Amino acid sequence: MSQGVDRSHEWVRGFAWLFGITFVVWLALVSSLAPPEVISGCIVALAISILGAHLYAGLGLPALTLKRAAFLLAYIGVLFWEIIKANLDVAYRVLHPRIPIRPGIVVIRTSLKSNVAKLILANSITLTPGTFTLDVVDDQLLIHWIYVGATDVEGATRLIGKRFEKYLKPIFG
Amino acid sequence: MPGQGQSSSYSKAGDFFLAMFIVLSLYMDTPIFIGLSFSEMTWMALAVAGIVLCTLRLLKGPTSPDRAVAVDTAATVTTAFLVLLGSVFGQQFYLDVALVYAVLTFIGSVAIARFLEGGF
Amino acid sequence: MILIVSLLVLLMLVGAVAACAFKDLLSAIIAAALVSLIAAVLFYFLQAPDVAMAEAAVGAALTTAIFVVAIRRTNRYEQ
Amino acid sequence: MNVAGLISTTVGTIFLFLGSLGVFRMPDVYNRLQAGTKCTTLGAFLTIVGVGLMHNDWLPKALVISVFILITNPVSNHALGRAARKVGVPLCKKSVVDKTEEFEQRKVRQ
Repeated sequence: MSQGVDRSHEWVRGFAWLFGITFVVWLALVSSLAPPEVISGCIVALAISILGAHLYAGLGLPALTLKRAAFLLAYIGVLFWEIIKANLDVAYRVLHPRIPIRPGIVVIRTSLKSNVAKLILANSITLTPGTFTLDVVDDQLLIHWIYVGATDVEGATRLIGKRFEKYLKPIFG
Repeated sequence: MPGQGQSSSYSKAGDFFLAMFIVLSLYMDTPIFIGLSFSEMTWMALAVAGIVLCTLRLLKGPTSPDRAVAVDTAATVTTAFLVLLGSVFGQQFYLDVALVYAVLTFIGSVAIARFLEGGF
Repeated sequence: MILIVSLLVLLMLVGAVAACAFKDLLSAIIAAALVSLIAAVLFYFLQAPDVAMAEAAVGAALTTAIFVVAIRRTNRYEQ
Repeated sequence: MNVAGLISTTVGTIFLFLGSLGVFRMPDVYNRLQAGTKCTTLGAFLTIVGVGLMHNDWLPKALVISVFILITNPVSNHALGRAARKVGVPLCKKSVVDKTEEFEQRKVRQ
């Protein structure tokens, strides 16, 4: 019985996320708030989310609370700042005549559990200074680093993964 | 006459530059060129230079992953270039092509990557 | 503008010749993807965005995937 | 608003060019992926948002396009890097550390 209740909770959560995202994308694509557009978009988004919500049920999507929304906004800000730093860094390395790189492949460890959180962490690492994710298995990430700062697992984890896990943990915790 | 050879060679170079100038000004006189400002020309030149560099890497790359990386980068640059062209032509419908590109181009890269891994 | 168009046509020719010349068929597929990429931009220049959209959908995703499945079933290298 | 769009688009196209230059100059596949991912992602983002700022009606659609690029670009680059590692493309000569074998052994042991 509790299993069934749990599954239906998951279904409702996946339905809510899917409906919200498809509806917002529709509104941005038509870029108007006229009633016919909004109503037809509502109907189409309802149909899509009823048909596809079971695909999103097992992913462990969290319920959206105020605290999580605040952490999400802070996370997006941090991500943008890191992306800009990453670009200036790579631009410097590309434009330098001797290409000052010291590349290598290191392993880091993460403490995140859910699959979506690991996906977001891997994509964020790909977008930030000098690092990009090659492979993910269980709690370990294989990372190519353009200017290696630490070769052991703990040091690399502290340098690469910590600044995002700080924000991702309250969101998906 | 002294200096005749020099003057003739000078006139040859001058003729060449004059011809280049006439050709360039003919290009500039075509009606599609009139609405372009300097900044738009610079943006388009930078984007096309990016596509040229990616093509060179495609020709040169030693292994097939190199070539796949080159075409993937060229696809992203092309998406941005299409949006720039839509801004130059000034019609909102042109953005839909860039939308299709942004959604679909990564499928080709993922297919090639799956093949290289031995998947499918 | 016409300089950019002629440069793009040149690049498309280079890609097509490379697609014919590569012995590795996977590289040939990648070069063909570049050709269809630039073809979409040229349709765009000719004020035909609907054709460009079809070319983008077919050339970027479908042809590459179908060719990759085809060489999965047969040989990767040309004899 | 117009000036912000102009600046954003200019910086974006410069980053697009730098990303392609990095793809051309870097010594091996992984470093090329580094340049090709980061510079072209931010470059395309800034360019498209800049065009959206220049024509105010286009802004929602431009934001949708740029968010799609921001999502799909790391995915395809991650897939290509993983494929290059599976094929066995070697690292370049400047490399200092390679933990791949250790990672593979741990994967087998678990």
